[in-house]
Amino acid sequence: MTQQKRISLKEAAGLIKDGDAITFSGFTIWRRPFAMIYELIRQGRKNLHLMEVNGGTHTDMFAGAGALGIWESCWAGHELYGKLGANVSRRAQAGEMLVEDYSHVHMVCRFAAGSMGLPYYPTYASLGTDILNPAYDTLGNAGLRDGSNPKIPRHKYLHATSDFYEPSHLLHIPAARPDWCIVQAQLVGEEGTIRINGQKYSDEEAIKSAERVIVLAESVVPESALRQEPERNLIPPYFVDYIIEVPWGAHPTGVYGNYEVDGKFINDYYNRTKTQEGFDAWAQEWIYGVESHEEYLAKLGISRLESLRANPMLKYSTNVKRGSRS
Amino acid sequence: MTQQKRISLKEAAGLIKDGDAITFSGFTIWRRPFAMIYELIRQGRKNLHLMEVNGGTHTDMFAGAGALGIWESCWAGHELYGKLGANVSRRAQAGEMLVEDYSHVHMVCRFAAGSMGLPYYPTYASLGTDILNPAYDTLGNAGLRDGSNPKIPRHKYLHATSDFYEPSHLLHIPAARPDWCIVQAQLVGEEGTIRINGQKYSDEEAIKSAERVIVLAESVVPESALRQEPERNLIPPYFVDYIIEVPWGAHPTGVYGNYEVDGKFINDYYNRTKTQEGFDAWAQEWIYGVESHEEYLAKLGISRLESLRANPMLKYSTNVKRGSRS
Amino acid sequence: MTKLAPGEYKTIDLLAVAAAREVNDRDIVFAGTGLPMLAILLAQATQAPDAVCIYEAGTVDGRPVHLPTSVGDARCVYQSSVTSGLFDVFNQLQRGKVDLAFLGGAEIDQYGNVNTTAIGGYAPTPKLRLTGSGGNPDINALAKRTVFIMVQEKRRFKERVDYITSPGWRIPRWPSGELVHKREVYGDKFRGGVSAVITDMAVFRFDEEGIMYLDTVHPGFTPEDVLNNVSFDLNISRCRGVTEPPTQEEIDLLYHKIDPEGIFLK
Amino acid sequence: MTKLAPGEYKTIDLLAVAAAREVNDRDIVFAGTGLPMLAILLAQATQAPDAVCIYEAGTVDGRPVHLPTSVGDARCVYQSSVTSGLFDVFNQLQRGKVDLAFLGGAEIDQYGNVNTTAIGGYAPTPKLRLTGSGGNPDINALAKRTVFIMVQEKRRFKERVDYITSPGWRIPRWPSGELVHKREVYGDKFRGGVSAVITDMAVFRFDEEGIMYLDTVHPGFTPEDVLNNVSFDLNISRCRGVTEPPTQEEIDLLYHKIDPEGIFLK
Repeated sequence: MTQQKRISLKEAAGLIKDGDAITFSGFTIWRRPFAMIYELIRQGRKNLHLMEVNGGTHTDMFAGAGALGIWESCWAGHELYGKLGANVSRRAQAGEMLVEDYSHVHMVCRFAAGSMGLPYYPTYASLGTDILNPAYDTLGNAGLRDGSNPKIPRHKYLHATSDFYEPSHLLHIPAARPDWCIVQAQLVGEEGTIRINGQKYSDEEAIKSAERVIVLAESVVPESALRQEPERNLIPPYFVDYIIEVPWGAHPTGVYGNYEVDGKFINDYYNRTKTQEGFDAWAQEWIYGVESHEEYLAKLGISRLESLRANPMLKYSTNVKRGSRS
Repeated sequence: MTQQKRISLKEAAGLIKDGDAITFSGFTIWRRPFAMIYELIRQGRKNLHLMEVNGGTHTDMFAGAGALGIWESCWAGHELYGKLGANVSRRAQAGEMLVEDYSHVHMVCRFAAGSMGLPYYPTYASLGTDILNPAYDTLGNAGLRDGSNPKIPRHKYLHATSDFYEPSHLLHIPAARPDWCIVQAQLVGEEGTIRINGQKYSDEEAIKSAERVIVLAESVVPESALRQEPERNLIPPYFVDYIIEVPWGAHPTGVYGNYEVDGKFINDYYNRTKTQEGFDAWAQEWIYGVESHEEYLAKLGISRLESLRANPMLKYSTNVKRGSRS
Repeated sequence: MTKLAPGEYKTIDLLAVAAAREVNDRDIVFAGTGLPMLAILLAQATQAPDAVCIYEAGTVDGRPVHLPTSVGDARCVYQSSVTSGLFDVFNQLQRGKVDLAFLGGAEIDQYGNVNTTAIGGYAPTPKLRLTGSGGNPDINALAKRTVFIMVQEKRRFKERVDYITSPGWRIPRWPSGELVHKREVYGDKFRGGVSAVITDMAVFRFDEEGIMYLDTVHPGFTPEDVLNNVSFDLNISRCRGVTEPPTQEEIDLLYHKIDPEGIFLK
Repeated sequence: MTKLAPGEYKTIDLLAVAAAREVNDRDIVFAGTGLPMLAILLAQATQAPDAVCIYEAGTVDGRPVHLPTSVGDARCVYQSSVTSGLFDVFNQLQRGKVDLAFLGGAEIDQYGNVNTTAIGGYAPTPKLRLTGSGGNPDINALAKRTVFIMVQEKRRFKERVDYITSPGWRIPRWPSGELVHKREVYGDKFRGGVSAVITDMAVFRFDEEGIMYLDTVHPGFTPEDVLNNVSFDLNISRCRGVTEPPTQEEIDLLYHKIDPEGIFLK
């Protein structure tokens, strides 16, 4: 019945403040809300606390732009299109951002706990690794685990034991409770119901753990149409604060059923941004020098976008060149 | 590629032994695998350890038949069609079965933990109730929490605290790890993929927590057909040990999209089985005196079943009489 | 279809109407089988069009065209936003998303503690075994406000219930069992508690100490009638008068739109 | 399409084939991007038709008709049994459902500990920051067997890795950091561990003490070549000989059926 609040990309990005804790939909280089990521960088956001199940090209861009104060995750790279996040590495090596390492399961546990209103989540994953080395507690070493920041737990993790059944040793991993989750979704209803097609990655946990949620939709559709198959929907309207219709909003990452990862674009980014000077030049060309998402799409050009468009039955592009023989 | 093992109802019921820990698909009076439940009673199974998120008509029948040694759950009744499980109450009052009370969330936590390979699950639910009264630990009072039964945890629950964020007091609820989960599903693929339409209740947790799984399917369908929409499927084949095609296998409970709850049947059961003599007579008529599921359906008759059949678009029957004015 | 004359109503109608009025627009409401379903549907049809209903079997914001007879009913799914299962909706509850819930009980005490488990002792065996808790204590614990709908009988309104299935305002802190304010047990997860009890005779609320008092009596009853049907020292001094009776519009909605088949409204 | 003459193969082909041979029929296999995808698809096309592949982004038993380029790829979904997300598949892993996993790393030590996080210290800042763990340590911890596919270089095969991202056979027990057998750390959740390491030069396995030894050398290499490319005291006494080279059928499957586009097999 109620229409959800519609807003522009620029307005939405303006709601997110320096220092806020944020997370995103998607997985590595899939379904990341790039239109918003570009806009946050364009608006010069600083000192962001990025907590995410895994990173990707967007993480590296934030690092390149000097937008990150803290990054808590398990991985940053570009999959096939760049062997590591060179800007993340450069900033981390220089001590210009704090990196808190967890494992992939740990990060899922963090968002699962947040999404369920729990302070921690138990797991057996990654026992016996340096992720748990007490000397490698980055936020603790920086004096940030004193309880004064509501987004930073007092412990990186805690040991736990159980004797309910076999005597057992496990971990408690603290909840993630980001201020914002920014989502790129295929379909959002006018009232805010979110449908994600294909793999859900860790979107449900990311969205439900956040205090506020902004959704960039490939298409905003009639609510009643989504509700004809409610088993396919992921999130009800009351988790969603703002909706923006942004087709191609995840480019250069891919969206199941809509478009392919733009591997050439990401590989070009990777090759050109290994130095700070390289990053600055690339960002001038593709972020700071571009006024809006519409201008960005125009700059990419229709034939590039069309080559990425998914085959409607296969759900991925059959036109994009992927290998040496295709 | 592999076909899952097909088996008869009688063979499948024969695999379940006296004393085994079992659980079921469904919710109260919806999607319970009655064809198997009747067969287990018919075969005279005793001392079963029934652990379930909630009970229903089937729980009461097992109680009436004297098949339960231990029942761990939060509720037994017949929804609109009978105000309580009279056989459960009678047996519990007589001390003829052990009843361990948890709350609904606690029971979901138990199966969630079991399904995730965790020994316990944390929750805030139902603090400050007599469910947690140390004097009301039924299995503990019976001396069964000594670790000798692998299905009975050493504690009914444990208190826990957290200082990751706000100081916080919560509970650890032990995993459920049944020997068997018996499921009534709408659709199962030839290889064993399970699709549940409509509400999933706690089927995913029940199935994944069990050591072995038997699925009664309204229809066994081509695996590839289910795999055209893998987002709609709940369980992959390697969780499934046996498949039996049993249309109407949940009667008198309902199956979303297939058929309605047979409220008249359940209400008749409730009214006739408040005494043990009444139960015995009812069971002679509908369980012991019936040779097979086919004979049971014949006894119900085609017009009764047709009145229950779901409208294919609405997913429920529009022919069944439900109220005083319908 | 209804045989009621204009202005006439049955007790169950008044219960549904009184419960519906507890719903604020945009509330996220957990509702169980029966009267709670009538109440939330009536609220959505009147003052709270944007209230959202969650059924604990796993549907969120369904818009049924035929009244469900239980929360597991296929009818709950129709035009819902999300259809999932118990783990999802209970996690949302624990996450703090639920504003209001409608619940019931066999016994209640002056602190709002409710029993749906056993009468006459518990261990080793009860005198009378009831249905058990269901989600009652979970929802009551973690929703911001709850409303109980019950039958008014002396034996049901007790100084102390035989078994605390669902937590009121003063509840045991285990392992000692000492009765303390709910806030002390729930700590940072304390969000509120029992806000109203609606019976066939009256509406009750709870004071700052978490003690039940009489708020309004239904038309045709006096505070004394109520006093004769509770077995503890009920405060009637704050009684605001008579419960607002159903309007004709509400009755019409209940009998013609919400329960035309006569499932709960016979 | 392939420019290989009959009987000819590239190193990457041998790696894919050697990895594929580690798969038993009906194994449930976690596979990551790249060579692991070639290996599981080749295994399914040869000796393990009923092996099941799980991709950690959330697909179970997909039957892709076009090779995925990452585990998040839309191509993973095609004809999968279940498409869900990370929480589901990682919970299945912890539940004990995963028999085998293919993993990679930048550094490995004699105990099979692997580093994908940082070279040259860690705190306060590393000399070289790598990608980080991903699911490597989780999968390696909780699968029954794992196979690592790596590049053979002296600097990568170390006495002790700079940072233990992924747990081998002797790992730190925190908080002390004392190195103990994996069984002691995982207790009842101990299910096995690193079973093989496959490089461009050889296949390694682990003895009863959890120490790496040389199992086979690839055609064209000697145990001494391998010794020259590890920086610890490698046991070569158990070397069984030469790694079985790819068959023509395997090469044809790889180049014509599995990666006809030349994504990983350029």
